[in-house]
Amino acid sequence: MSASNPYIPIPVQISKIINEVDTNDIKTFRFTFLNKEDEKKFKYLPGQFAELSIYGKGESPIGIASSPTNSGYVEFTVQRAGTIVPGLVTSALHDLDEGAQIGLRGPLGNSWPIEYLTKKNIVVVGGGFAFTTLRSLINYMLHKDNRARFGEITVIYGARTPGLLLYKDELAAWEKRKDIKSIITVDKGDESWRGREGFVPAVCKDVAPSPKNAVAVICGPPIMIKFTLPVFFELSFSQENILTSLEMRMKCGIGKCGRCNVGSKYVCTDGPIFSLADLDGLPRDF
Amino acid sequence: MADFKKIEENLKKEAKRLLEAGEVTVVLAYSKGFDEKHPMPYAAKSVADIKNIVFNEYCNHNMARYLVRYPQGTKIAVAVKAADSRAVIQLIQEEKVKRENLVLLGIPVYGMKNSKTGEVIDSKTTSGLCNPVLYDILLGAEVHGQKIVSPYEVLAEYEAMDKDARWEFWKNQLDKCIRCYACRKACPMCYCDPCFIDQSKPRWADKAPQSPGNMMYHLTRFHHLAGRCIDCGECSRACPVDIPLYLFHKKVAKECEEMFGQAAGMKLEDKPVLVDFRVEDSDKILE
Amino acid sequence: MLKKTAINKISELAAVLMEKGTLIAPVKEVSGHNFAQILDPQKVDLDFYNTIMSPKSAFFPHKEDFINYKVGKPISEAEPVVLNLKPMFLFGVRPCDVKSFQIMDIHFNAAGIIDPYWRQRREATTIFGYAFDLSKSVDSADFYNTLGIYAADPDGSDIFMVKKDNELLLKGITLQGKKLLSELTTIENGKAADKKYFEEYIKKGRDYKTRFMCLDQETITKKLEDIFHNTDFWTRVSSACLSCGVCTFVCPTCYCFDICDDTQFGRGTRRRVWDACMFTDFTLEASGHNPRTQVYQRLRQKINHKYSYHVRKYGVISCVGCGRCTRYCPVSIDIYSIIEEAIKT
Amino acid sequence: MAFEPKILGIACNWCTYTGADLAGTTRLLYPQNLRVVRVMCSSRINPSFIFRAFQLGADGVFVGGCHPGDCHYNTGNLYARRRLAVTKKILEFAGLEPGRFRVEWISASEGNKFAEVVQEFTAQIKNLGPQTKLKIQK
Repeated sequence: MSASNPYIPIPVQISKIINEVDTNDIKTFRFTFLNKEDEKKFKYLPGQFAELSIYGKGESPIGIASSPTNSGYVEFTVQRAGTIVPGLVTSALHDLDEGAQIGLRGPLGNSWPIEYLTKKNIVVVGGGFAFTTLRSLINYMLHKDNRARFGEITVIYGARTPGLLLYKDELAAWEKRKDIKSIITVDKGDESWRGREGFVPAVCKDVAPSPKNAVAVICGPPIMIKFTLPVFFELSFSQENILTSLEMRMKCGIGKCGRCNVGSKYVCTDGPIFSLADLDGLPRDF
Repeated sequence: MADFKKIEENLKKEAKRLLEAGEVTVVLAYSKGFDEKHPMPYAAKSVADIKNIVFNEYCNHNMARYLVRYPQGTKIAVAVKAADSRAVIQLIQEEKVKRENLVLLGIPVYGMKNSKTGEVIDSKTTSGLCNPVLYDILLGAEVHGQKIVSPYEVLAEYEAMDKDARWEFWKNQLDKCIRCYACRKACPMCYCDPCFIDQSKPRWADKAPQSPGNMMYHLTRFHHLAGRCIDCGECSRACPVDIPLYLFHKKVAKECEEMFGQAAGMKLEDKPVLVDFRVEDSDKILE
Repeated sequence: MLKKTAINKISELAAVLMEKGTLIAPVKEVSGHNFAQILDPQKVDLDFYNTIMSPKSAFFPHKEDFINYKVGKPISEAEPVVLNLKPMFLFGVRPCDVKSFQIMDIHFNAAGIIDPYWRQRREATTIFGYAFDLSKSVDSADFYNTLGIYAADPDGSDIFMVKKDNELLLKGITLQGKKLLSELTTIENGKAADKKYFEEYIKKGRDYKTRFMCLDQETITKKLEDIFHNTDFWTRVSSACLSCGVCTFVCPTCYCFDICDDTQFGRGTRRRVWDACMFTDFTLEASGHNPRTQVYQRLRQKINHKYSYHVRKYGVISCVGCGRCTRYCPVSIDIYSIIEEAIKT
Repeated sequence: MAFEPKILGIACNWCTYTGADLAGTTRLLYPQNLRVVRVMCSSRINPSFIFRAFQLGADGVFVGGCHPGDCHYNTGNLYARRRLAVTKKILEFAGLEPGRFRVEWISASEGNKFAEVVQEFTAQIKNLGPQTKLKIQK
C-alpha cells in the first residue's frame, strides 16, 4: 500500500549521527533505507525536503542536507526545536541512537532549479542553521561529474559563533579547493578563530559578487535575508536571479492539507524554492 | 418587552458623544447582520460608523468578549446587558482590563431571544438579572417588577436525575461535540493563549472529536470557569450542535456560590473564588 | 429512466440500499438534521431544509485513520489502515452540496498527488441528489444562485430526486445512476405525468431565488488580490470574528486537515483530523514563528482561499453558497456580505 | 477473580507522603491497590490530572495533603481545598460515583491514619466496582 499511498512513510535506519555544533542542539542524521526498492524510488535533487516521521510523535518537514551524488544514504540536519512550541518530533529524534528506525516520506517539494543554474556563476549565501539544503546544492555542484556544468561558485556562509558553523570538515575542505571560492564568517569569533568576523550582509557587500551571468541562492534567518537582499539589489542582481527557500508550517507535504499556502501557492508543492520574482506576485503572508 | 428602539437611540447618542469628545477610541455595540434576526457584534471607531449601530431582541452577544482583543490602555466604551456587565467586573477582577479605561453603557433589558430557536432566553441564562450590575450610563429605564426566575431553577430536573442517567445525558451531549471551539471563543472569560487543549506537551486529549477527548476538554473547561462563569449563555448559543453547556456551567456556579458565598462578577472588590481562600473554609465542602 | 416511491415508504427503499451496501442519509437529531450512516431504515428522514454539517464527511471524514502502530516496536510492524469499502449510497444531498463534491474532486482527485482515501470513497459512492422543496421559503443565509447553482440542479448527481406531493420521483442521471435505478425493482416506474412534473420542477428551480449578486470569477479574484493589504477593510469585516472553527467545519468545500498521532496504552493511530484556518495554532511553526497571528489575517486567508487562491490554483471558486457558515456563525458573519463589500471597495 | 481496583494516590511531599512512609516503616498493613504519586504540594494538582487518571483506568483517586494551616508553603492546601471541592462537584454532576474521589489531610506523623484511610477507601471502591464511565475503552 505504501507504494501508492502518499501518507504512509517508508522505513529507514539511522546509520550515523554527527553532532554539528557546540551547543549540542543541531545534529546531522544519516539514514539508510531498509528496503532497496525504496532507495531506488527516493530520487531527489538539492533543495527538496522530506517528512521525518516518528510514530507517536508526528512528522516534521526537514530539508535534505545530503547531495543525490552521495548514494546509499540520505542526510538531514535537524535542530532540536522547542523554545516556544515544544518540537515533539525533533526532540524525539535527538534522543534516538544510531541503529534506531524511523519513517521517511518524500522527497517532497521542488528543488533548486538545476537546469536554470547550469552554465551560470552561482553565489550561495547562507546563515546559521539554514545552510542545510545549500550544502546539498554545493556538494552536488562540486561532484566531479557535475562541476564542469557550472561556472564560478562563491559561497558566503556565516554563523553567530565558530562553534555554530555546520559541516566544519567540509568547510575546511572547500577552503583548500581551487574550484570554489568559500568565505566563512562569524558574527563574533573566539580566541582560536582565524577567519573573518562580520555579519553576512556586510560580507556580501565586501565580496561584491558580479551579477553577470550569476544567480544568488540565499537561505537564512529572516533578519539576515532582510538585510542581504538590498545588497544584492544594489549589485544589480535581478529578481529572477535571486532564489530563496521558504518555511511554513506543513503537515501533509503534498499540497492537500491546506496550511502552507502563500497566496495561491503551496510552499510544500510549489516551493519551498522560490525566486524573488515568483514571490513578488504573491501576497506578503509569511 | 423592553423598549428596544429607545435603547438603540440612546446607544447611538452616547456612542456619538463619546467618540466626538474623544473619550473613547472604540464603542463596542451591535450592527445589522444579514437579516433582522442576526445582528452582529460591532466595533464603532468613528462617528461615521454610528449609523450602523442597532439594538434589538436578538443582540445576545456578550461584548465583554472583545475587550481583551484591544491593547491594554485602549479607551473602550462597551454596551453591557446584565450578564455582560458581570463579565466586565470579572475581567477587572482578573486584571485583564482596567476600570478607568472603560465606559460601560448599561442596557436594562428582558425578553431577549435566541436567533436560532426564537425562544426567550431570560429564564435559561442571564441569572434572572435584568439590570446591569455595573454601568456608567444607563441607556433605558431600570427594569422592575419582572417575574424573577431563580437562575438555578432549570437545574432541578438534572440534579434530580439518577447519576447513571446523568452520565448518559452528558455523554450523549458531549459526544456530539465537533471540537470547533466556538464555546471557548465565544466565552468572555476564555482568554488563555494557548488553551490547555492546544498544548502539545502535555497533550491532554486527542485532536479528533472522540468521546474521551471531548470529555476531557469540556470537563476541564467547566473547571476552568468555576467561579468565573457569569451565566451569559453564549457558549450554548454559539454551539452549532446545541450542546447545553450552560447547564453544567450553571451547576458549577451554583456550587461555588454555595460553598464560597460569592457569585462571579458581582462586586469589583471580590477576588475570583479559586484564586482566593478563607482559613475558615470548611472541610465539609470536600465531602 | 424515472421511478417513484411514496415518501412514507422511504424506509423500504432505504432497506434495499442497505442490503446493497452502506447507506448515508439525513437523520433527525436534537439540534437538526445531519448525514449519518443508516443502521435502522426507519431513521431516514427527508423532511429537512439542509443538514447542519455538510455531506463532505462521507468522503472526507472528520477523522481518517492512516496507520496503526505500537510504540517502541519496529516501524515495519505498523499496519496501514485498509478501507475495504462496500458500495456507498449518499442519499438526499441538496444540489449545492452535490456541486461541492466536484470542487473538492479537483483538489483531492485530480490535481497533483491523488488522495487515496477520497478517491476510494468517491468511486464507491452513488449520489442521490435531492431538489430543495420549492414550496417552502428559502433560508435567508443561502446564496447558491450567486455561484450559478439552482435549487433543482441535477448536475453532478447520479440519481436526482424531486418531491411530488407525497411521492418521491427518482431519475437516473449518470450511467451509474441509471444502472442502479434499474436494479431497484421494488419501486414502481414513473408515469408520463411524473416525467413532465420532474422536468418542470427542474425548470421551476431556476425561479426559486436565493440571495444573488453578479459575481465574475476573474473580477473577484483580482479584487481580492488588490485589497489584500487593505488592513482597514479586513480589520473591519473581522471585528466580530471570534476565530472559532464553526464556519470551516460546517463548510462543504473546506478541506484543510491536520495529521496527528494519538497514542493510548502503547498503541496508537496516525490519522488526519479536520483543521481550521481560523485556529491560532494552524500556522504556528515549531520555531515559534506564526505568520497569521491576528484574527483579520485568518479571516482574510479563509475568504481569499475560497474566492481568490482557489481560482488561481484550480480555476474555480471554492464556495457553493449553501449558507451554512453564515447560518451557524455564532456572531452571524456573512461571507456573502463580505464579498459584496469587497467588490465595492 | 475478585475485583482488585486500581487507585491513584496523589500525596503531598511534606505530609501525606511522609505519613505513608511512616505507615511503611511502622509496618502497618494497607492494601496494595494504591499507587502513589508524590507532588510537592496538594495545590500542585491540576484537576485535569484527576480527569486523566479516571480516563486512563483509575477506579478511584485519592489526594492527600497537609492539614489546613500546616502547609509547607503556608497556604497551598487552602487553595487546593477549594479547587478540589469544585473538582468533586464536577465529577459528581457529570455522573461519576461521588465515592471515587477522596481528599484527606494526613500529616507526617499520622501513619495510622494513612493506613486506615487507604483501607477504608479501597473497601469503598471495591464496593463500587470497576469504574467504566470515564475510562477509555481500549
